[in-house]
Amino acid sequence: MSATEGLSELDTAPGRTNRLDTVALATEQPDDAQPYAELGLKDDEYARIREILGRRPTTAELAMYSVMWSEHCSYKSSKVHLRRFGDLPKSDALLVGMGENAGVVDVGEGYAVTFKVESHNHPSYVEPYQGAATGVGGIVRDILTMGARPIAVMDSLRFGRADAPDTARVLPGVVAGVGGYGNCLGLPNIGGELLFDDCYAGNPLVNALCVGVLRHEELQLAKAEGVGNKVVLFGARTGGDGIGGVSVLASETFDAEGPAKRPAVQVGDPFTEKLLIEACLEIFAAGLVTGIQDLGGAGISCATSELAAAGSGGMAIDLDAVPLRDSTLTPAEILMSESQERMCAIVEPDKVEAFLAVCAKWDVLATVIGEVTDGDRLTIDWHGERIIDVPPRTVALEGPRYERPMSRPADLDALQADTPPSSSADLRADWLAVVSSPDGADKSWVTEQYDRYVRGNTVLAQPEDAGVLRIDESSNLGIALSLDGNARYARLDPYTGAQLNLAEAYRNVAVSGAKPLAVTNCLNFGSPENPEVMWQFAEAVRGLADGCRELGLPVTGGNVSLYNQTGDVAINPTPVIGVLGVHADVTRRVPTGWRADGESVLLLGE
Amino acid sequence: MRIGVITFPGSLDDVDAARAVRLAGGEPVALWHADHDLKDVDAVVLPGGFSYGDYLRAGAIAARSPLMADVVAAARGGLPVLGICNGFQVLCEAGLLPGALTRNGHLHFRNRDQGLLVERADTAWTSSFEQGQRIVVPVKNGEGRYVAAPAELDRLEGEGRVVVRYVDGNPNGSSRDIAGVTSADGRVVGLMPHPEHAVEELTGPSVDGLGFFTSVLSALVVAA
Amino acid sequence: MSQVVVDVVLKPEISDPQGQAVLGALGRLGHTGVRSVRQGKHFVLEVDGEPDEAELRQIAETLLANPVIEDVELHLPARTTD
Amino acid sequence: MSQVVVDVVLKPEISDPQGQAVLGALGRLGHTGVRSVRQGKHFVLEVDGEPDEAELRQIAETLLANPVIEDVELHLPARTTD
Ligand SMILES: Nc1ncnc2c1ncn2[C@@H]1O[C@H](COP(=O)(O)OP(=O)(O)O)[C@@H](O)[C@H]1O
Repeated sequence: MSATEGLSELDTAPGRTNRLDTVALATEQPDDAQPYAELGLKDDEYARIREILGRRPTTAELAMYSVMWSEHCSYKSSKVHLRRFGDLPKSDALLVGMGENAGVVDVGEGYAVTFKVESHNHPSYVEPYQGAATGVGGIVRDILTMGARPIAVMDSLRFGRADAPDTARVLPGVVAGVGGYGNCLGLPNIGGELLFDDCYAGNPLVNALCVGVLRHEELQLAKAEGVGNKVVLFGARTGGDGIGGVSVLASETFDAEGPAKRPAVQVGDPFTEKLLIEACLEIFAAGLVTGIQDLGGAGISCATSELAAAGSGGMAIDLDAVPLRDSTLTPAEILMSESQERMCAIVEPDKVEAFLAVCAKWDVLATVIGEVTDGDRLTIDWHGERIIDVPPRTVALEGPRYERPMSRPADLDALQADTPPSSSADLRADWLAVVSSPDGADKSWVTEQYDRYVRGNTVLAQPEDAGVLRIDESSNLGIALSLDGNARYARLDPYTGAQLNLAEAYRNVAVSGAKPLAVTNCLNFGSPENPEVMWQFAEAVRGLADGCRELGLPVTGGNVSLYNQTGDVAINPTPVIGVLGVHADVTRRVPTGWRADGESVLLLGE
Repeated sequence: MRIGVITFPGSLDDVDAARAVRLAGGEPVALWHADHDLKDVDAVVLPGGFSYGDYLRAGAIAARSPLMADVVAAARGGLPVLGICNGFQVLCEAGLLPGALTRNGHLHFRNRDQGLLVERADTAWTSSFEQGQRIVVPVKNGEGRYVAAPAELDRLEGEGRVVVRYVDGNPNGSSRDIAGVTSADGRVVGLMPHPEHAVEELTGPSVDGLGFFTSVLSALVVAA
Repeated sequence: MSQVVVDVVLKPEISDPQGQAVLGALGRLGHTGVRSVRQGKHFVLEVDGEPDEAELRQIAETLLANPVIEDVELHLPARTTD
Repeated sequence: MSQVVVDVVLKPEISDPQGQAVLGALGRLGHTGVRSVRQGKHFVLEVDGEPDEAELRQIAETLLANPVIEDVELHLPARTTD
């Protein structure tokens, strides 16, 4: 049984048909068998849920815990390692650090910048265009949620060999999807990567970065505070797309045939997202919200439990109020749907009318679905019956945590053994292989599909090493960004490899003339259940953290993508590192390349 | 001089168009698609973007918005109107300009710095140029291939209605390399390239685009 | 409630790069018996009650299609006779 | 030579922003009797001789449609009887 099939049977009480499973029923019938294993929960995880609730979960609660405790949402394998980033020395520039939707950095003159990179690897393999498009859509909403206007995107892409047949299926769709969504949002694409390696043939990597700008006082947080405040769901209607996509797709290994489970694909609607952006910015400017969260993986389950967990009270939701695209959806499906282009806001009762008016102006559907309560429970009702009654922190913050076994890959010594070319013929062959690699080829076929000009503030973009944007037209304050990864180094030595990646992104930002300020990262690895992969992951995190300490940079956030492998074979460990820098005056940026005859050439460094 | 810039849902280059108006010395005035209010502007710019997501056909839904009825009426009375990219698509869909813009021949969105030949330097929007001048302005579109029936194209050529033509390569397969056309009276101009992205050394490939905005300001001064 | 289908096709004199691309792909895949491909749009509308042909034709011809480059075919449901 | 029509429609559970946008426009233009609009693709193929249904179905399902999100409807010509 696939997870999606398992879900459509949810909502009816176990062992019975057609009777909604409610909290009352779960209390009455505590011992009914439940399909937790099909939903990806381990025996001990299920036992913990029962312990937390003091009874069996309802089927809707089971659905909610299973997505929220999935690898993708809970970071259960990576959290113990990511703590290293939190231990870095405090940076004065850091206004909001890890733990929020995206980190926020002070860039001076009262401006702050927020940026983050996120993966959409598995969805892009299943449906390249929509997978990549919705990847851009998701990261843009993360940035918007911080109160910022999104101002640019970047994309880091990896595929199988350039001449492999499946690359011809995946690559054009991914590029068109990144472009289609970003262009339609009016966000310039200011850089990225495109690399090829056999290890990505069955598991391409699509990492998207978004950067946004705000005034310090405009910062928004994902928090439900204030008893009686309303919970407003706004944006697209909820449909049956991507149900369980997060737990199913991102926390599962593909075999040679691709994913065994195919949740319905999410289709992006960039036009609706553009309207959401404009509506949100107008709502922020008018001071109409006290907290806001985007809906991404795990949909309403995630947004409500995270908002409530971050606040001091509880929350009561009436699920019947959620506007649906498909009236046959069951409550668990509504809770887990990953329909795109939705947001959830906490609004004081006397501001609801003004909030709805802004949404109406932008043709954005908005609905009050509940309110903040005193007490400490998240409750959700359906057709007048209680189907969820949980402590929200146990869903959103207190998921499982694993110290997975680790071991240094057995083949590493052999890989590291130095075998320089022994003859000039070998050297020639190696040199030809390097210069003829598609990795080094002109990327304009890709970058011409991206709008680099929109918003009129793009100072440098492709083919420059760093993208540079003007932030303020009068002072010429600006920022630089670079996104880099080198998985071959990381495969040879994940600790040093991560540092080399960091150094590359750092240099790219520095040579544009900017002062590097902060780091984001997307860590793409194989299955955490493989001790060798877990070792690579831990080493890469340790390397990156040590590198950041050396350079005096904070890690402001990022994303972990695990289970990137085909069958038993993991991708090369692929940390993708983004560095943000600030330009006091963008007119003094330094482009790449020789500019004029007669200039001197200097080599810096060792 | 007050130059209106219309924002439709999904307009993207409205901020850029307003900046270009300002840099040219005009006063940009924000206009909203749903209002029946042209706010007494002296000219109107329809900016680039993806109005209504370009779903259905590029520009089709925006062309039927309330404000467009006012724009069509005012344009028939001589109000200068410039449609850039999506704005050009809207003007064709609204019947103010002939022809239609369709999916690029190579089926990709394309963004590049594009050479253009100015063929008409006597419209409300091109008087700052010399006839025959070559300029460089970015193009960026997925549905920029200008088409019309062959007889219609012959008629337009005969009447000198082609304002700018692509040179050094046709980015989208447009018929006869047409990049922009004008109404019979030279007051309404539509083009696929983006002059508003070529107004500052810092951010554009040239400052050639400024000429479109200075043209209308001087046309208005002459008229006043 | 009845269902109305509107097909929008490019006029014959307007070139169709999408159809051309499909034709090229078919040739490369060995489907040489296909001589030409034209790509258009297909709309399925659900309307209240009996469809009003005049109104639907107007919708099809003025909104769903651009008469400068496209033709429409309107398919109304066979009238129910009960 | 015969003509084969293939309509490609989004699977019912897949959202259709294009159809939604058309529906919104119809409402604003006063055509309130239209309840829903779904937009798909319409292909007209000319094939040599009698169409081979199995081959055309394969073409429709693998090349013209994206089976992850779309369904196809194949319309073969009524067989000529002469
Ligand atoms: N590789 C990483 N480095 C630093 N922080 C990370 C990393 N991966 C995830 N995080 C942080 O963990 C938190 C949860 O991440 P994520 O689930 O991606 O956020 P969201 O809830 O917006 O989807 C975020 O604050 C994110 O910045």
